[in-house]
Amino acid sequence: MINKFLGFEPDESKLPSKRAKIGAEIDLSSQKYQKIWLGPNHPGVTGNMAMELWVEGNTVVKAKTHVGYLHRGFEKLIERRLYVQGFPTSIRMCVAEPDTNEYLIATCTEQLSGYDKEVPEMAKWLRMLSLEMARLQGLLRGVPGQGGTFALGLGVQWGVYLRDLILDRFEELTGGRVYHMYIIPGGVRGLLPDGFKARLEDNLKEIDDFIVRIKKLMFHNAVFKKRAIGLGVITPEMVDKYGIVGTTARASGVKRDVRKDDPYLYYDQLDFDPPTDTDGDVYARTWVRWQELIQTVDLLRQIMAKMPEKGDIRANMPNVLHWRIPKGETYVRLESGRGEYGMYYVTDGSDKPRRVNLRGPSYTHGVALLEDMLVGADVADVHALMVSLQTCPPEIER
Amino acid sequence: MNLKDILTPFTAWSRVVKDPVTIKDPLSREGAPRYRGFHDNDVETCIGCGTCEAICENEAIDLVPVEGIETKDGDSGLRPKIDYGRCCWCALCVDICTTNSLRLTNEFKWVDTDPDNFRFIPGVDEKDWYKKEEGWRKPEPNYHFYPQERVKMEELGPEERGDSFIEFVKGYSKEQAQQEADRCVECGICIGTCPAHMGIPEYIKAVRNDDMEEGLKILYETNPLPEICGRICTHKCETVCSVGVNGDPLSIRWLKRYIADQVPAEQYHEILDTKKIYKDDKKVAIIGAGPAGLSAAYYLSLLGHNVTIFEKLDKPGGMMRYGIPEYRLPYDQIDKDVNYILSLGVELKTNTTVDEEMFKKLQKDYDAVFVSTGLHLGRSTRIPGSDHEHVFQSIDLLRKITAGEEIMVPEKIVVIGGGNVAMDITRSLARLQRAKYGKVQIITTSLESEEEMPADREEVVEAREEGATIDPGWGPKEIEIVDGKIKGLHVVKVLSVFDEDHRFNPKFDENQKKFFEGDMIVESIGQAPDLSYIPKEIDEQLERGPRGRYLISEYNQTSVEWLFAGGDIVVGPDVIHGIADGHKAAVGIDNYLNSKK
Amino acid sequence: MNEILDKIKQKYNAEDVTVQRERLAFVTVAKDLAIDAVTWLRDYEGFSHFVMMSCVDWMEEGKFQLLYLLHNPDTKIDIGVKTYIDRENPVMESAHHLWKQIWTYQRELHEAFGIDFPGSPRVDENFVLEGWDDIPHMRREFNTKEYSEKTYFPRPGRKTYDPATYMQEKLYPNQPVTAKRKDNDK
Amino acid sequence: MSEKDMNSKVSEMLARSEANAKNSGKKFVRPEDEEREVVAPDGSIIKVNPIYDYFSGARPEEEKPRNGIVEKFLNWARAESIWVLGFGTGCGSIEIPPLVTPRFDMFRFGVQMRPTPRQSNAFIISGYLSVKTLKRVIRTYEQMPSPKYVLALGSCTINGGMYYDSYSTINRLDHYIPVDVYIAGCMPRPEALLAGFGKLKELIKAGKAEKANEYARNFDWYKANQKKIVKDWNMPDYNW
Repeated sequence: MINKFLGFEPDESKLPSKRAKIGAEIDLSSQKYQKIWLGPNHPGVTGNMAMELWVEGNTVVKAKTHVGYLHRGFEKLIERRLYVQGFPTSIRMCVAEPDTNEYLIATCTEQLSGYDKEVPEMAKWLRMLSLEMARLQGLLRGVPGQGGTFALGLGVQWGVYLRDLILDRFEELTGGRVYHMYIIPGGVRGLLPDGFKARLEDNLKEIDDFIVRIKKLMFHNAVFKKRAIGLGVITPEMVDKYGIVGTTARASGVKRDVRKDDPYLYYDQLDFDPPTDTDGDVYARTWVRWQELIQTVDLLRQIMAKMPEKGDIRANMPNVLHWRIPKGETYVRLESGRGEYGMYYVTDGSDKPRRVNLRGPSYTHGVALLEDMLVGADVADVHALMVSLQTCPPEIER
Repeated sequence: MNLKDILTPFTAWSRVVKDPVTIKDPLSREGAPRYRGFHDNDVETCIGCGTCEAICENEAIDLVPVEGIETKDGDSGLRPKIDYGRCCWCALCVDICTTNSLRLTNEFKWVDTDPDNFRFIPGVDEKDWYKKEEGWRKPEPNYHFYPQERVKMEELGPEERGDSFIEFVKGYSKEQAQQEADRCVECGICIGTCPAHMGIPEYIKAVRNDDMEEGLKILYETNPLPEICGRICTHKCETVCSVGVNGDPLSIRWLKRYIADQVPAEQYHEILDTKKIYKDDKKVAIIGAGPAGLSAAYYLSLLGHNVTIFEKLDKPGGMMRYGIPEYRLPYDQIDKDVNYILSLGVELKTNTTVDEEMFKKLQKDYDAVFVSTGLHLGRSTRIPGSDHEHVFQSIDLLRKITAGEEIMVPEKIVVIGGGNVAMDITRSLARLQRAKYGKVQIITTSLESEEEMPADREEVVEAREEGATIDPGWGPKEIEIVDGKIKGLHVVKVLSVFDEDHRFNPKFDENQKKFFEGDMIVESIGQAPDLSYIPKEIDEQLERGPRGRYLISEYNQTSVEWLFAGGDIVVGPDVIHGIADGHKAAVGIDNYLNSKK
Repeated sequence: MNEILDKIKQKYNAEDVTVQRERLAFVTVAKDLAIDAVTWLRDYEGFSHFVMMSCVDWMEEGKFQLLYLLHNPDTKIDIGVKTYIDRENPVMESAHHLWKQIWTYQRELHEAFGIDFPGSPRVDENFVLEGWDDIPHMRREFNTKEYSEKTYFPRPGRKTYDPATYMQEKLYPNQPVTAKRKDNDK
Repeated sequence: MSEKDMNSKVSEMLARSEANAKNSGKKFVRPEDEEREVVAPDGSIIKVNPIYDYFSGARPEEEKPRNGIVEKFLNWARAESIWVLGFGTGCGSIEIPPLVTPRFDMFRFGVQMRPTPRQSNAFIISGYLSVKTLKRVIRTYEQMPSPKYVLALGSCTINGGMYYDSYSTINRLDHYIPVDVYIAGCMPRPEALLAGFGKLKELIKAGKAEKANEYARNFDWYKANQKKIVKDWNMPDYNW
């Protein structure tokens, strides 16, 4: 076939192979296999994505991830927005933990324009606070959500309620419930309201209680154990091969945490140790996330104790309407609840970015890894595997 | 797997006795005090600058006219209209709002069946959430989307500048100019207020982009005297600047000067593309080489007409040269602008006084005549003693200082007047006093109080820095003369200068008196035109408006069709008005000449 | 950091070495050496974590810039290996054999920029779009706003006025408007 | 812009996009999905049009209201049991979990989620729709039994929202499927959603939630709009 955009047919004979195939060749006409689609209209999938599954009986023999249902073309849209305008747009790239996007786009622009040194101390602490709160609300959905995939709905009921309390705190701090739009290039958009710390502490106490309850409910649950242990094992060798990051990698015994490896903000001033496990199965991943839940609560307490009371919230920056950033490129990463979350940012000296490219953990987890991992799995476990990899489709297609 | 794993999950039943967490009435739940809900706008404070529209990444905001809100200087009369089919409630519009009039309330419920309803003008269209006090406002502290403070202009200190006539405002460096230009929000409110309607946001943009050629082109589109205007313009634009509503206004004048200063005079022809100008056979006479005359000459010669300027004094520039002291406007800068205009083929006849006879000759020899002779007669206070020989008119003194003539500089001087001219003469005399006696003893008094004084604020401050005493709010009563020598000025307290109708009608408190000692009194309370050169028969044909000024069309045509008038004699003393008049008159003359064919 | 950069410079004749941060650097290598360099970094220098692959469209120069961003988990160093390919003839050697996730990136870049990676699995399949018949959507010359207005047309009935021109028209109705007009129907 | 101008603009755009599609020469219909004639086992020749069959093969029919009190009773019943399809089409779906959990608890208002369109009568379009999703939304909507209602969340459904300039998302939902209730916000909070359900209930009780009938009446117009932007009508092999 002549490529429309190349205008010629590439000479494939000079290449080592014809187009390599991924996955098994399945002959559906043999009547031995059946093809089923999971999603996009399916309550169990994580977000609006689809899995195309070839099954033999109950066993998946081949899987394909289909994304694009949530594609909005952020990277294109941000290319035609001013630097400050890009930040409300970028937030929508991941609804589960939007603050991470805010932080990335703010930090990229600050680094390239040389204002990263001028971000006030108070603003950095507030950024940390909002990032950890975002992680907490993500985990409050994610940890019981894993139980939800095995039809354990009670934990979800608890978790979503507690997440809502954190969203209430977010609302007080940032003015937004889900999309906070709080971390702006140069700083943040507000100090802590009066009495915020006390109210957050109250919520954290409730979450402490929840952590114990969910442990009894899920991790000491015969059904959960039976189904999750040994399911979807990721070996340490697979981690680099597939680009696995975050809690998923840590559950396989590979200790990767951007907060420790490449400390940003004031994470080097906090006392914490990323939890790990060695089994690498769904149970281990959930267990690591549960431990991380404890750790996040602890981190929030540490941040509240260490942060100053008052201070400037934004650096003195040029007029946002004409803000130009000299030509340059950078990659900024942070540790989101799902793992390494990064942004490649290229500027060309104009008032708009040349290219913004997001690297979400789901990009590798949700396509290459998930497709390989589903082979041999039971159809009933597909959701559990998807949730355990924390796939978030908007991160893949953006 | 053991029995424990089967039993432990049942501990969740303990929750059965807990209170439910359900919100009883979710519909009446309020948003947080900082919640970004629906918009509200204080239409009274809003000036319709459109910065909210500029920053909106979703193109959700339109600026639309609103009934009952008049367009006036500093208020476009437009108000933002928001499309909730676009808004993402990021509140960038609130954060950048130059007047802090826009805010978001914490209301968030709006359900409708018609998608076309989701557009409204906050603060104008009736919505029930305006009464909510809580909601998102611009964050505190030190949170600004554009720098609030003006880049400081380097000036000579009062000590250095006080005894010389060299220019004391140094002008911006490139970094400073770009930094200052960066503060502009490009709203364009200033354009309507500037009498010449200069493309202010555009030339500021040129400064930002460091494109001086483009900047100069934009300047010359509406103003052929940028060096002069960049120094002494009354900058009405800065008084309406939207950035100045909360913060310092943009220093538009200094940025204009920056552009003109950057381009050497030799490059003007090339940049402005005026190396070759086509000339037709039409001839226009201009009387008076002041700002209006020069401006008219520039645009007329660009339009291809032959222009001759008649000037009474020996150098062109009019009041700009003879009225404004050199420390504010150096003569070489006047020459730079004027020489460029003259180089376009404009003929200048200096030392040529136009009288009645000459005027009639001009009428015969030229196709059109533009009079812009300015206000060169000083007004007198006419108080007892004001006819003494040591009572001077500031205009006369300034002219003499420029011409280098010797003038009387006694040890103690009293100046009457609160305008810029009063400040000019005060500061000029202060310099001369310092040079002569090493100290300054000059008192300037005016009818208007400190706040009402028409002089620019910085002029007053600088005059004080240079040692002059400014004591406003006093009405001159009598000049005390003993043995034929002036001893000083008796004044009484002024209660108010203007009545309720804003008419000049001063009221005095005769009980509060003061005496200003001085050997010489300078009157600087206004100027009047000298139009004696216009022949009687023509003068009779000319219609006059209020205050005896000639009535002119929008293109400065008088009721005598070949006669155009402009500048101070028509609009009152102001350089930029004069320039604007010259431009308009040029267009008018061109139209007139073309219609005559 | 400098050590590894020196090595790349020597071995692959890398140009345009920029150290963006303490532990992040970008190097440019020739197109036919890029995959070799990436393989070498992976196998000999411990850059085992493939962070991302990206493409930047330098339309004005007629080039696509490909980026392979690698991370060394031991030294915590990131190196972005950049290479430029011709925009008219965008073909790049496939690297799908190096890491398992790379074919996804190549499939996305094929759709978004029209870059071909011969040999890469499923590179021709749709990734995020379905029934796309315009030029690849991430190319600079593709005007998304124009496309959106043409295809999905916004709700009509909006008009905005430019304060500068509106004021001139209102305050000086008989004079020509000198301000540059910004009003438009939306 | 008046309605008439709008219509002429629409038809102009329609003509342009049709011309474009012709000129581009790109065909999105797979050979097996093309309209063709097949021989049935009994020898008769039947016409098949697979794509036509995937999407609303038969024209949807208008539901005529029953007489008086019966319709009133039915409307009351419909209003008190709004069954929402669990299809999270956009970011607004993140606010659904709080609604189905105890804090906001929409069950007490008679609203609950259903996993399949055949059991649902309300469809929440939770924000922007990419063309790819729109195709699934249309198919899903057409599978829902009448009477059915559509709630549209957020700016994106009204006029494109923050994706107004995106090549991938539609701007005006009411051009492609009829919408009963719009809820402003980006995105609307759970409380606003509950207010939206309240409004929908009012409408149903008043017999004014008749948008499904509007879809049936203006089926051709909606189809024409849909066809303009959905170029690839092939459904993947799921054919439920």
